[in-house]
Amino acid sequence: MSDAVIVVVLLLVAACATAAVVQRDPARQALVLSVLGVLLAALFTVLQAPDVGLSQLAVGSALTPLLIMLCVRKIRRRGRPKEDAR
Amino acid sequence: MNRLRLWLLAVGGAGLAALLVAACLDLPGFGGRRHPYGDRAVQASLARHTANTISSVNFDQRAYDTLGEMSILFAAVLGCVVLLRQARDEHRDRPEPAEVARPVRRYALLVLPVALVTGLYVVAHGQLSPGGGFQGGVVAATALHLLYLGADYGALERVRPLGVYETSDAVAVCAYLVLGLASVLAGTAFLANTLLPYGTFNTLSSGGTVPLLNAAIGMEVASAVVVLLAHFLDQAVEIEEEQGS
Amino acid sequence: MHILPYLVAAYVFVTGCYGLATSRNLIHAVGCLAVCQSATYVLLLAVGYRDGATAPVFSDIAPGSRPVVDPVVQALTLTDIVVGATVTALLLALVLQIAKRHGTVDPDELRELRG
Amino acid sequence: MTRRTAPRAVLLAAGELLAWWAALALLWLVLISSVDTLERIVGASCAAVGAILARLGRRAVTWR
Amino acid sequence: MNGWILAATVALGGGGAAVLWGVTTGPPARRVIAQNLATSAVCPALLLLSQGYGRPAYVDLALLLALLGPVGTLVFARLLCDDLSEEGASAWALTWTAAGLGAAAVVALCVAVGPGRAMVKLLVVGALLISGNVIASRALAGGFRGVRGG
Repeated sequence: MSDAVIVVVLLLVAACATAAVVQRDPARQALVLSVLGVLLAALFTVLQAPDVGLSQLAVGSALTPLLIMLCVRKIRRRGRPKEDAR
Repeated sequence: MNRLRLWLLAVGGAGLAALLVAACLDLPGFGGRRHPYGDRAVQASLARHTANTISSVNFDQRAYDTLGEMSILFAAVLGCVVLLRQARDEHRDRPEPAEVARPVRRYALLVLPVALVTGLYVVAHGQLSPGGGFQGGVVAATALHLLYLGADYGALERVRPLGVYETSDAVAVCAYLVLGLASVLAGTAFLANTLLPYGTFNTLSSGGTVPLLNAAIGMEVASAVVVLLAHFLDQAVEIEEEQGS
Repeated sequence: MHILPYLVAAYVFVTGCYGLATSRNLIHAVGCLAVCQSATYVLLLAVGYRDGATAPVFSDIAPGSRPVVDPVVQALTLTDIVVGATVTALLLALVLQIAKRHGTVDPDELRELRG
Repeated sequence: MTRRTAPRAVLLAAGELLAWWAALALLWLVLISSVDTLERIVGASCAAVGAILARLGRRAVTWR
Repeated sequence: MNGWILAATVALGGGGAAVLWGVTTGPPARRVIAQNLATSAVCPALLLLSQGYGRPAYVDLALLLALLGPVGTLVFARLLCDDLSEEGASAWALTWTAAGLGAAAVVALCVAVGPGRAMVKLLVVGALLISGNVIASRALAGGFRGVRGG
């Protein structure tokens, strides 16, 4: 019975990982990845690993999305020429 | 061609999945009682007065392993700096100042110091409560970038002299190595935790060299993340390619 | 419940590999690699878990008062998460270089360019 | 940079730094679980770093 | 299994499923709102878990999430502002509901903990969580209208 919370979070992580893979657009994938980071932190907490959860929170909630979104922005800016950058 | 590739992938994936499931069936059951390494690590950590066993494993029992992790981190940041440097056919555009809604700007300005102090707290208490240099460093570095999110890139550049962070990254790596060598000079092994007294259990000064190595890692991670994000931000915001290239 | 966490880890890994192999965008592929990485974290922590135990952090409980989980796997995972993020950044920097040199981030188009 | 700064501006800057330092030191005391001398020293210095950065950030952005 | 862990399970299961559904379907505006709600669903759950396991040290996790979750949302609000500007992403009813739930969890925990340092810490986390969520919602509803290129 006390494992219910572990099962719930495990299933959520599995579903979120699937969603992160099927989203083909990198910007939308970054959104799902940041949710995956938060869910993984919750999973690590219920697996009694608060240190790892902190690590995942620090990296997954802000750093990785920022890196991916900056990359997306750079490539989008390359894609459209200067004139419509206004 | 594409269809063939998909079939190949399906066959390979099914094989991999079957092997993984077979391996899972043979693993010791989830939540089992037998953790010989874990029990010994906890004993060793308590013997050295380190309240957070995970920090003790990272910075004392397996400090040499952390040195390896740290050099991977250093090399990865170095690689990013080399890859994202300004090429000859690129020039810098001054980013335009951005008009951000007032509550968002104020939130960023107020939360920046709070997040920074929280990050430093996580680093400083790495050997006591959950946390440590790796986590706290990332938090402190992220806090700085609230200035970009809440205002514009120019504001961030004004409080972020990049050379200082590059230097402190290198200094932190050297500090870790020097702490390791200090124990060699004291007559024991490289990175052995015998240099300092172990202190009172569950206080800030407990754990011998663990807090110092922890702080070195915190400094290294924080400056590494700042340098990394600086180059990505330069690419995304400032650097433009020459027209007609 | 006996092997469910291991199966979830295996599933996440295989899903990430599928995304990696069928990706049409290198940034998306890097994201899928991050998913694969998280599978290893789940597996390691599941191996170290012990029923009814708590974290081996003795700042707020007395040592020996409660059973604790395995700290060794947690230490492995913890460093790998931060180092993994910087490696992800290195890969993204490579993707940016590819986009600059070849003007595309689609692996199939890249292969056609190479001939 | 030998421009003379008005005493009023200096006072305002010192007041801002001091207010931030006090607030952040208080935050540190809330976060920790047991207080001793070393803890106070580390907390005070971390709060000082935070206060300086808060002022630098505020000046870079200009509060509007 | 005690009441706190049960409440956390409900918050994680219900909130997590709703967030997952919101973040994978619909226009970009809705996805970003769902991403913002992930913070406000998981952070109270982490607080409840810390109480349920009897480990005050776990509160640090909720503190970090309350600080960094809104930062993550601001990243998307800033770098996706071109996609968001067409239909302003405002969901104030949802935001205030989530804030109310967070406040309820914090108040319940404060009553259980009793006065002291731990209670002040909980209140700090609660204040950061609620203000962060409200500001992130404000940013999504056109907080970066004036941002061009940078």
